Amino acid sequence: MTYQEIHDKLTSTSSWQQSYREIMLLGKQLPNLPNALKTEQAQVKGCESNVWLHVELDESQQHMLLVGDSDTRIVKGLLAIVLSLYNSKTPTQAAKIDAYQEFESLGLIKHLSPSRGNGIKAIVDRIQTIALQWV
Amino acid sequence: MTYQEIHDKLTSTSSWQQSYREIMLLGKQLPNLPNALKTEQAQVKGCESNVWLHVELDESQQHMLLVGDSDTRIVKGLLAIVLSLYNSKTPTQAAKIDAYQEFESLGLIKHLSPSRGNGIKAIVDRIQTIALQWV
Amino acid sequence: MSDIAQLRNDFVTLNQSIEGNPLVYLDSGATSQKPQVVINEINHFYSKNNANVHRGLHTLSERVTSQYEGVREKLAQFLGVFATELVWTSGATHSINLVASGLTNQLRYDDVILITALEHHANIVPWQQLAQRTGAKLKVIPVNDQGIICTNNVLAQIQKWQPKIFACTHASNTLGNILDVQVFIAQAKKIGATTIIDGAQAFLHLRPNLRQLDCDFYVLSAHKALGPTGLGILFGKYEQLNALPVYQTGGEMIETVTFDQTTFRQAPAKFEPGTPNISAVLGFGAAIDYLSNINFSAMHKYEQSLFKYLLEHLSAIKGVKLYGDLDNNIGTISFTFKSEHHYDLAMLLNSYGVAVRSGHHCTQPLMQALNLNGTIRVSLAFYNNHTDIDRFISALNNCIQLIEG
Amino acid sequence: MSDIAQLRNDFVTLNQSIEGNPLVYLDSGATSQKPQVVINEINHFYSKNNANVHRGLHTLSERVTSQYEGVREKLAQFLGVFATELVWTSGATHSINLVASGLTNQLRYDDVILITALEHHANIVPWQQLAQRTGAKLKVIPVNDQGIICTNNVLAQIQKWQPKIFACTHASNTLGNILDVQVFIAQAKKIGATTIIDGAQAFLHLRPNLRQLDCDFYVLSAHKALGPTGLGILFGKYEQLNALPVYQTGGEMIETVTFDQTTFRQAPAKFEPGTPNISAVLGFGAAIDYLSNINFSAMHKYEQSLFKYLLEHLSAIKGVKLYGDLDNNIGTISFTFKSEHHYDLAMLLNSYGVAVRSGHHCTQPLMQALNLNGTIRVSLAFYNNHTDIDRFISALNNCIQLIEG
Ligand SMILES: Cc1ncc(COP(=O)(O)O)c(C=O)c1O
Ligand SMILES: Cc1ncc(COP(=O)(O)O)c(C=O)c1O
Repeated sequence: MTYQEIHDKLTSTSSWQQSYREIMLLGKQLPNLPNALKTEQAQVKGCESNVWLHVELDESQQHMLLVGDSDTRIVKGLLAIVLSLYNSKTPTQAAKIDAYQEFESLGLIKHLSPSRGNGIKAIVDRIQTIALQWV
Repeated sequence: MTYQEIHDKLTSTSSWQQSYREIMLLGKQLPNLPNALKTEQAQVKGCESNVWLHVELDESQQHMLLVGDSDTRIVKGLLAIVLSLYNSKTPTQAAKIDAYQEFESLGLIKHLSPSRGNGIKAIVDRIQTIALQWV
Repeated sequence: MSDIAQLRNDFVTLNQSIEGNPLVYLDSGATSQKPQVVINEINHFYSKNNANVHRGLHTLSERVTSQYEGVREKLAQFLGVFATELVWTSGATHSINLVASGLTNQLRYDDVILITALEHHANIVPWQQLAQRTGAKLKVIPVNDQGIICTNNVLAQIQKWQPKIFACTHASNTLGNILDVQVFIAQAKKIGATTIIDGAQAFLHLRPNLRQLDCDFYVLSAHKALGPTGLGILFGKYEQLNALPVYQTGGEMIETVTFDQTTFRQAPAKFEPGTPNISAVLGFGAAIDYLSNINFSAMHKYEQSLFKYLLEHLSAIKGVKLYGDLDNNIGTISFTFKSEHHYDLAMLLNSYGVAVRSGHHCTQPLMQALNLNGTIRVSLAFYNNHTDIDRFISALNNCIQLIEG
Repeated sequence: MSDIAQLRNDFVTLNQSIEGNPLVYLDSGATSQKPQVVINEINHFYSKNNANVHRGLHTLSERVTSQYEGVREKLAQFLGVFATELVWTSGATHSINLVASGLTNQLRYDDVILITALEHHANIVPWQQLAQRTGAKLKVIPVNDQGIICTNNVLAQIQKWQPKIFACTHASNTLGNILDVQVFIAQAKKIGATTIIDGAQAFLHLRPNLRQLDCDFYVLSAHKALGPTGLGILFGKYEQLNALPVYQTGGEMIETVTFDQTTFRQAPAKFEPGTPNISAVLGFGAAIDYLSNINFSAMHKYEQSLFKYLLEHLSAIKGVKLYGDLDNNIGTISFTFKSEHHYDLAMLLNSYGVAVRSGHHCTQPLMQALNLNGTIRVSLAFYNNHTDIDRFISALNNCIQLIEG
């Protein structure tokens, strides 16, 4: 699903429960990461859930390739949103993305609060750091 | 001065300042203790002032003899009141004295609060303990 | 004496909406709500009497000092001990650290410190550190699959290990299990062990008489018992308490200071350097007054009936698995639903206004023993009611639908 | 920006009678009064948001955690440092103990810990204990008869003793002296000493930028700076801070716990076990906001003019003797009257509604150096006014008459 499609879906929900349903559906659509890729190195430390993230640069296309997984439905769905924001972008494009603002416009900003302990903030920070490195 | 005289004086004051004046006058009338008697053993530990107290039993008369001193005017005055309460009483009489109630009726109960750190409470407690020992 | 169900009205925090739903607060194990009298007392202190204690002769200071020491007396009475046996700390965690640090010189290489597998990290890590410092061994009484420790096993383990220190929770924060600490203490005393009981969870629900328990040390946190944050209590039998070396040092706990030498006051003062948490002590005083006005057996009966109602409804949901001792319980239950992650359940429950705790609850070793990565914990207090439980159960059913649908 | 003299209205505690007279609060060195916004914030926390922090996913917990960490950010900005460099403790005393304990392994036999003769017991006894543990020597920079330490002497003593640790107050609680700590720190750094500054008294009056001061550690107490009781701050440069070993242990400061081994989080979390003093942190946040709205130089000018007015009138009384540095001063003065006992003066002043502190002010070694058994201390804050001082002077004259008459 493209980010635009996600955006349209989420902004048309009318309750938290509906949002969560959509988020969890997004998570279900995100392929599971093979266990071999769930390395310690790939792990983004969050308090309550496990999150794994791989960020690579497609050398030929010069755009970013991201895959990830989580053991919780909601975080996996949020991760899917983040990945859709950054996947296939060039590092320069990625560095300009304001994930906070996007989450704000999706009505999901609370999930970026560090106190939610879900690691989404850490994920965004890690992607940004990597992207900047490649700019 | 007898306790009754003290009582009459103090209960006729109309302000704290007047009470303090009377208390300090009582203190002035209490003879200074010779330095030789200001022993560590005689010292009643209070936070802010030094107080020394000697309690003895007149064997022939079977009544209590108390002398004391303090390096502050107010505590010395309060000490004078305590001494007047207990001096020349038999241990049995002394044990029955309710110094708290007397201080209450003199309007001086606050000075017996342990947080005033003046040692008056400790003095009363020490006298009572000694008196009981002789009963 | 109050009608228990009416007491809820004293807790204004409960009267609010979360995400458009009435708040259902089922996280009292993390921290209790505060009755209005406690909030008022703090307010009153800061706006009428604010002054430091034990430091001034002036009226405000004298007034506050009397109140402050008065709370110590009041709590002593409530616990059945002497005021001189109570130290104000900043929390149960601080209290345990004070004792664990203070016992350093009483331990030798290979001595045993015995704890249970139910302990909160606060009652594990300080002992682990003490063991590392001294070469003592930390031994752990295990739980069964259900998370239960049986009394006979504890007695046998005390006999087997002959510990110098026996530290044990009065009730589990994760599972709610009430442990028969009085029996354990008696056994531990026979072999000369020093006993430390963690009453952080138990105090509010069980109101122990500490003299009767006969432990050497007992710790609790005010914030889990209707009181303010930042205040803990350490009870110690006077001789044992006073025998501990000073812990932190500074003002007010000293007798005399010169640059060559310092002499310290007697307990409890020697453990209370610096300006204490005055507002919290006064607030906790109001909490103790409030509790004193509640008939204990009525409260206990009410809490237990709520808990039974909760268990009935929770266990009726297919896929829910309960842990811990369901009979001897302070009103706290941990559960899982199928293989769902506790994070998802907690987040979804919150969208219905239900506040529960999820995760390992600062008891990672217990989670390892139960082979779990976490649970959902529901913890009750007397200000909860049957409607709370109905709302929770209905929300949980909705969450399950949302996840499975 | 506020008109300084108007700010007094925000402090309701000041608006009351003591023994039939208006309260004249001149004991801010012991603890400051609290503006209404701080009291309101505490109130609001307990009655609207009460929950534990860093422990729950539910809305209350999330809300409070954001606010709680937000205060750390806010204070970091106010002090000119990073939020990760600030540890919440239970008071300045706790902060100093944490550092003194943490530096144990960095000291060898015969190493020097250098302090000044002006220090509060809280900045003496922990170093004395550290010296005892390690065999290090405690050396003291003396004061002159007036209670003043001159900058050159400090620099010379640092040079002479080559201390491993230099601990010094930013301002004396007894005499009000402001020390030129920035210069001391630069000198101490040259010889590689670890520098700890006690800002308990200075913070409210001087608003230091800690990055500029460049000390390794700086400590303060919220209650002396418009905030609630039971909260202290420890600032440490990140590397030095994180290099200190854990102090107290328990929940939330750990990464993983097993019965065999525990791993700890990074600073500041590693120093914050257990439930923190949440209400105090939020209240202190309101205090920082309040202070931020006060123009510092206007406040400073106002405080200094009040202080000058006080000195003028006080020194005009025959028999009054003043101590300390009257020029570089936070607005605190210690005095004696002839050979009268401070106890009598303080009690009599109180009968006129005047609250001062009397005694040794937790600086017994300073008293010994000045050959005093105690003083009367008057300590000002920006919420005092000229009427306070007039009332104090008039009361003092009356007390003298009462004593001498
Ligand atoms: C200079 C100084 N340092 C340290 C302290 C100790 O502060 P607290 O009692 O808040 O821990 C004080 C308080 O009186 C002080 O004035
Ligand atoms: C059983 C138990 N012990 C100790 C603690 C630590 O209490 P505090 O965080 O108030 O120091 C807790 C708090 O969660 C607890 O539940």
